[in-house]
Amino acid sequence: GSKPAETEKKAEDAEQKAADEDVIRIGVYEPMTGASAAGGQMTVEGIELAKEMYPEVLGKEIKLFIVDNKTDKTESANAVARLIEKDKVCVIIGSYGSSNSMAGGQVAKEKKVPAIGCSPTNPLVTLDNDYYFRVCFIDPFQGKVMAKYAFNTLKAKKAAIIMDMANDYSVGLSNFFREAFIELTGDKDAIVAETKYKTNDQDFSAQLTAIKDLKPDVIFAPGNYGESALLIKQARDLGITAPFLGGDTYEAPEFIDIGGKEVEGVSFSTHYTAEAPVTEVSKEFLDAFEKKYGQPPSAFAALGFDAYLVAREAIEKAGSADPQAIRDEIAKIQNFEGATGIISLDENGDANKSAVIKQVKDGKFVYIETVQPD
Amino acid sequence: MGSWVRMKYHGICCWERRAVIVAILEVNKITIKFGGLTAVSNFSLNLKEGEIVGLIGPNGAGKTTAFNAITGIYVPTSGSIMFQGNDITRLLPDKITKLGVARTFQNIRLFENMSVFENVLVGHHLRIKSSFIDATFRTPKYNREEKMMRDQTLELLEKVNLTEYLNEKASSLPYGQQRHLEIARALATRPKLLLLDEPAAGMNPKESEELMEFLKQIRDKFNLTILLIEHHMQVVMGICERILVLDHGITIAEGTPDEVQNNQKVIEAYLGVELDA
Amino acid sequence: MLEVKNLNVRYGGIHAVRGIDFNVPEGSIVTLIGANGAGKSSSLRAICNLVKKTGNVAFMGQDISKIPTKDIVKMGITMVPEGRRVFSDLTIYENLILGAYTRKDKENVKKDMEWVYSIFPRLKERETQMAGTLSGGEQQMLALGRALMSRPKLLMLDEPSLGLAPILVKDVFSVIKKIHDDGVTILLIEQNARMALKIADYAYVLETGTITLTGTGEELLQNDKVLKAYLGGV
Amino acid sequence: MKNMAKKYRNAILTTVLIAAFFIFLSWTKTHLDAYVMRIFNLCAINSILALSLNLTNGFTGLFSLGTAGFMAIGAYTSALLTMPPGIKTMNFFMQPINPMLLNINVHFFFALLIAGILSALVGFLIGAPVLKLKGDYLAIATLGFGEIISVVFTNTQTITNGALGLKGIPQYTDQYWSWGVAIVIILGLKSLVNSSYGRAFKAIREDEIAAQAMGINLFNHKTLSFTISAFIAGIGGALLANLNSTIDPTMFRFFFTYQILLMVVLGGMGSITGSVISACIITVLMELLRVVESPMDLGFISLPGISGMRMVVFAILLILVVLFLRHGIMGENEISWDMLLGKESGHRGNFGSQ
Amino acid sequence: MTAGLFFQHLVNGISLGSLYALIAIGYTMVYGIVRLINFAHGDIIMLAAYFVFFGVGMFSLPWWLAVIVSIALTVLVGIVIEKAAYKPLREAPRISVLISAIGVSFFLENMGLVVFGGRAKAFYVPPIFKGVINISGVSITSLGIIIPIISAILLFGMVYIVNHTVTGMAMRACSKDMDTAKLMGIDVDAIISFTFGIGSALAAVGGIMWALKYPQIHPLIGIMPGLKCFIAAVVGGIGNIPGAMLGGFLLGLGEILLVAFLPGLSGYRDAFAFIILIVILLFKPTGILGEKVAEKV
Ligand SMILES: Nc1ncnc2c1ncn2[C@@H]1O[C@H](COP(=O)(O)OP(=O)(O)OP(=O)(O)O)[C@@H](O)[C@H]1O
Ligand SMILES: Nc1ncnc2c1ncn2[C@@H]1O[C@H](COP(=O)(O)OP(=O)(O)OP(=O)(O)O)[C@@H](O)[C@H]1O
Ligand SMILES: [Mg+2]
Ligand SMILES: [Mg+2]
Repeated sequence: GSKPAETEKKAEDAEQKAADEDVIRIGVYEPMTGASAAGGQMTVEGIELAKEMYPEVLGKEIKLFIVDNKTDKTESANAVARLIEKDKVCVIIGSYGSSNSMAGGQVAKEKKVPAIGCSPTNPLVTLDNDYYFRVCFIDPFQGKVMAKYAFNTLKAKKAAIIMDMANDYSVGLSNFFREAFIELTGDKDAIVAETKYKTNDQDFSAQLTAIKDLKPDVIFAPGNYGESALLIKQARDLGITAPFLGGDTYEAPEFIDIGGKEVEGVSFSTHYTAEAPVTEVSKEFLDAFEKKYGQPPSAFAALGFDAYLVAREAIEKAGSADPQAIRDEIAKIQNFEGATGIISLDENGDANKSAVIKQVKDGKFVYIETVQPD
Repeated sequence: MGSWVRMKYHGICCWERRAVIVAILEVNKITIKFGGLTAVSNFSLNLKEGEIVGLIGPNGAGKTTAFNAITGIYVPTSGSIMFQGNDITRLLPDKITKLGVARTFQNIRLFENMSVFENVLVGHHLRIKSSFIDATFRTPKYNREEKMMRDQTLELLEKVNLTEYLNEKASSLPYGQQRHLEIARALATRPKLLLLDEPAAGMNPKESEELMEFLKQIRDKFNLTILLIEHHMQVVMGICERILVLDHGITIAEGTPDEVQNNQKVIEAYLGVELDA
Repeated sequence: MLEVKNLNVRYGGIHAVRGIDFNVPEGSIVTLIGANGAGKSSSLRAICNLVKKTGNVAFMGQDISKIPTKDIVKMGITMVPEGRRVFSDLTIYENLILGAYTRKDKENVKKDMEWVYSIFPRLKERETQMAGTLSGGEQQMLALGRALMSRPKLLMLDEPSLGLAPILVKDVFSVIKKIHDDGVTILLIEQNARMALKIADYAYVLETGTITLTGTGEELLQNDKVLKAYLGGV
Repeated sequence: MKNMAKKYRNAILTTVLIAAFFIFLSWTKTHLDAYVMRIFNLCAINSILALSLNLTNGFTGLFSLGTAGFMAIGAYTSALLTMPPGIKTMNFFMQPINPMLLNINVHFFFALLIAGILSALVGFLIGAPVLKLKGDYLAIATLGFGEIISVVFTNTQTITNGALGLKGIPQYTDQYWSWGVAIVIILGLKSLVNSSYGRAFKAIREDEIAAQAMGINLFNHKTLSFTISAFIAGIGGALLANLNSTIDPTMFRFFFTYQILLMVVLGGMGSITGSVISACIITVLMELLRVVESPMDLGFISLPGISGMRMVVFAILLILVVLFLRHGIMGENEISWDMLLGKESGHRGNFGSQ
Repeated sequence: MTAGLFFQHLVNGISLGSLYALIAIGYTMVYGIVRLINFAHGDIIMLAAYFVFFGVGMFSLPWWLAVIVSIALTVLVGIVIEKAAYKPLREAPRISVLISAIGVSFFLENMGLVVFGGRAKAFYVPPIFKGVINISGVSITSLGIIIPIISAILLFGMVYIVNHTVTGMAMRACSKDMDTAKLMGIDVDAIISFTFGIGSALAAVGGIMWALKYPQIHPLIGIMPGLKCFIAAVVGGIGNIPGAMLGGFLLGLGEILLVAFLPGLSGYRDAFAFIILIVILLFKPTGILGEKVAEKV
């Protein structure tokens, strides 16, 4: 064209109009760069798959607006503001990392646009925020599940905790595990050691050597899968034989790649399993994911997938793209069949779900048991 | 011309002091070592008010090092330095400057990216009484001081013929003017004793002569005592009333220009057989 | 040997050298004198391509105006920069070795080093001292010695007597003469105009970037204007 | 006399401009959406932070990289001073908050002020020992202090809530606060750097030894500059905390300082207006660059959005700007009335009556 | 604390310290000559690890060949970075170069995220690097022996090059005064490229060793080693090669022993590196072995 700028502008306007008519806008804010890039990228894989499989709602096409929050709180808030104001989305999905969710959540709350977290398990995310929901269980439950497993199944009396003190997830989960474990054993000194490292640390030998000497029955070490795999590897190199326990972040194929035979026998809680598919959707998701990405999905992909489905379901029920109506519908979600299980949201907006425990066996994640919420 | 009165006033104080006749600077047997190297050994020096004294000696004799000790940049390994009855041996350079000792450097050290005007203004900073809060909020007290500094700076620059360069970056000045500026900047601190490290270096004989005139002038105007390191014999012999000769950190001769010039040791170590310039 | 035509140097707004021409015939000592800031150093730096310039410089018939500094040095031009510029973190010995950086004849390098030490015994005494801690004069000796180590065809000296004791100034000039007698062509910048003119075959007077006077050393020594402006009018 | 008149003219022009700007601010309230508003506020906060860093790095020549740490102090201080007790208890669900902190609650203005003062105090305590270091050594030591602060904040669970951070900080920061504070700081800093103290700072930057020989007490002046800078950074951090409403220790790490350093260098070391301009440019640019991450439909070809591209493009732009604009946008110059009205440039024209 | 436990900590510390030392040497080389805190050094470490990762994983090279190819590629990258981002800034204020270095670092990290993805990947560890020896309860991994040996060899190599070869002298000359170096006939650009090449090769060796010891790689993996090893270099006296070695060991041992003796402070481990740094700088402002460059006035 002779006047490219103008043409472009016109095209934009036209697009805008079209958008109002036959597109439903869903926003996604995830860390695509920065420290949690991995988690964000895994989650987005699931969301994109879901969008491919269920591209429409109310007879309109769904358009995803994916923005990066750089694993940064200020950016998270910016991202959500942008999704709402500029991209005019009616519902938001995200974000990996509870602290990013909280930063974004504040904006969503103010602007009265509902947001669905995929994997932020910290209780604070939905607390005091009527517009934030999540499709995952929360840390108090997860911590309890692992404490029970350690006490009942592994017959552990003494546990050590190694936490990533810069990671709110790890700190929170460790705390809930500690409380539950002490309660179960009735022993105030049941936690023999509690040591710390920091995200992106790679050498844990000092912490582990100290723990080795205390001879705990189990070691609870929730954290990012990469660091955790390294940590367990180093523990085995140092001759520590106690079983390791962790949380849902362990469930990534790379955890086994990195840990190799050293992570054999590690158990952790997670959201769903392919071996005992809870729902029809689980199977469907698994197959589609394998087909699209050529590898088994991570828990985060599954949660991203579910968050999208929940959002779509709520829009469907609301019958319009009105954020308030959608919010109200999300709040009512009960017994929704997702890839990760049956999702029912409680009055806080948290998913009341069962957890499964898996273990690494022969280089695979193997299903051990399902734990129902109380 | 207004503020020269003020300067003179400042001068009068000194004249009154002169009546008491104390040595303005007393260096008592200072020794300065760098590792195994003794740069200055047992160096003593007495300066009386108003004198121009030369410090000469072969390269590496320890002249600059002695300056550095007097101005607080190095602390002597032993010995003491008194300035107007105060022990300044261990004082920091800025304290010494505040007491009234100013200097120039062998390798010119101007504030290169600041204007000529600002360079000299900085020299006044040590005398201001306003705090940074006064300065930020421009209290009348500060404004008064600022105006005074500016006026004095302009007058000083006029005196050293740098007015035409007022707003030039210091580094863009010709070399000779940079030396003048460095002296002007030192004068702005209102010193009683001025130490000059090779002020005529890089000047041709003509410029050196002008410099000598200039030094005599400022000595009288500001009632200074001047200690001077120089290799240009023309300058040293021309304006110094007394000369000390250092070699290997040891004072090998002391006396009037004539005495020194004819001292055999000095000729051997420093001057060479026949004077040329 | 060196022909400079229409040399111009500009620093931003300052036009430091304004289209000067001069020649340095093989085997001669040529001196540039002039007041501070006349553009003497700038001219030398321009010849070595250390500053941006316009104009033509030819060395032994070859145009060197576009050749990088390091290759100019290889061709046989060495410059002793103004203000010594010794490598302060290196020892005296190492400075001298770097002076011979472009040379391949390692045998002779050793000999030349002895030669330099014999001219400046002080350097020998301090062989392993860091150059940065030397006094001004000692550094000047080192800078000269370092330049000699490259066995230049043309040696350009920028105020070699700056900051030197009189006794050393004489030494420096006799070294210059000696080097010259060994067949090195010399381009000398000096403030000490009298001594420079005495040993120079030919001299140029530079004023604010232009050449205002030329002549043999003898001639200029007699010249009234020079006498007044640069020799202190005694 | 001419100078006096000019001074008055400039003062009047400045007042008018500021008044006009405040009218503009009240206009933004109703006319800009929340997203643009956030960015607009961030521009002010980043300007403040850039000015803080510019005072030490640009004007005083102290290569300091501790800004993020001082921001953290300011941010936490203000957060704890403005959060209602209820929200605090909710936040500290793992370990209860230190009871002394539970019930304090002050007006935002005092929170900002205390944030600045506390940060300045720490700056003073840190500055006293480390400012004897020079150049890169100072840089790495101050960077270290920033990191130490972040580590300490991660560990002091009962005060900062550790890695969990604080949530639900009242969002007091609006365009009046952010830009109001920014303007006060701009004017104050301008006045300071053009004063005798400012000249002393610059002298230290140019040549410490010569400055000391001019009777300038290096220790006092460096500490002064460092402390004021910490004060400003603390206020900046406080504004950010009350804008974001949630903070945690990982926010305030060296990356943040780098980003601010970029603003300072791009704006021009030693230029106040430069810092403000480049802080705004970079803040806005980071948002504009989101375009490269969203799918593009160019008519004939449609490109998928590549997440992460924004930072790549940003990095490239950054290098290009440094390569081709090495003294930054403004160099060491300022935009001033004299300059805009075609008289002598700002920083040169500051000699007395003539 | 039992003797066995103490020795275990000591072994851990030496093993970590030697790795820090190895990387710190590269930092110090570049800094010593170019006076540039090469913020991209950590990211070059990351690249080297990825090159091996792809060499083994995608091109099925034998691991030793992948290592050689990776070192070569890393050297090339280092030189290209220097030419593109640092060389044009030779005459610019130092802070500009620093910003450029930060830019390069951002670029490599984010390009890494886009191209390699953000997920941590497993790094292939050849069996010979996997062994664990157990001496009366103290386990020593084979890498715990190999890395100190490699570090020591490289240390001596670098000291020799810098202090005893003419190229080394030329490097030091360039570090102080490029114009005058040119007047000596030194090809300054070549010397600087050479320096960056060596620095990058050291980074590559360090990066590969790092990845072997901690076989998890992602695009941000270089940041922490980069920062820690820079600290190590500064603690030892930046620009001083044996100093880098010393600093590395000090930091590695210190970190480990802090956690060992004061387990309650394990959360402060990262702060510890900086505290050592600051304490040492306060007593020796140019680092432990850094020469005091008394500025001569
Ligand atoms: N910081 C230092 N470290 C080591 N040695 C030093 C230091 N400063 C000076 N020296 C040595 O002390 C001696 C005296 O040096 P100084 O600079 O005082 O000489 P000078 O008399 O000023 O000579 P010149 O006239 O050449 O300037 C020299 O041999 C020099 O090498
Ligand atoms: N790097 C530079 N940037 C700006 N101006 C410069 C630079 N170098 C020199 N000049 C200016 O160029 C002019 C000529 O300088 P040059 O150094 O060539 O003089 P000179 O004749 O060698 O004087 P001197 O006797 O002082 O050494 C002077 O006005 C000087 O201020
Ligand atoms: Mg001297
Ligand atoms: Mg010159």
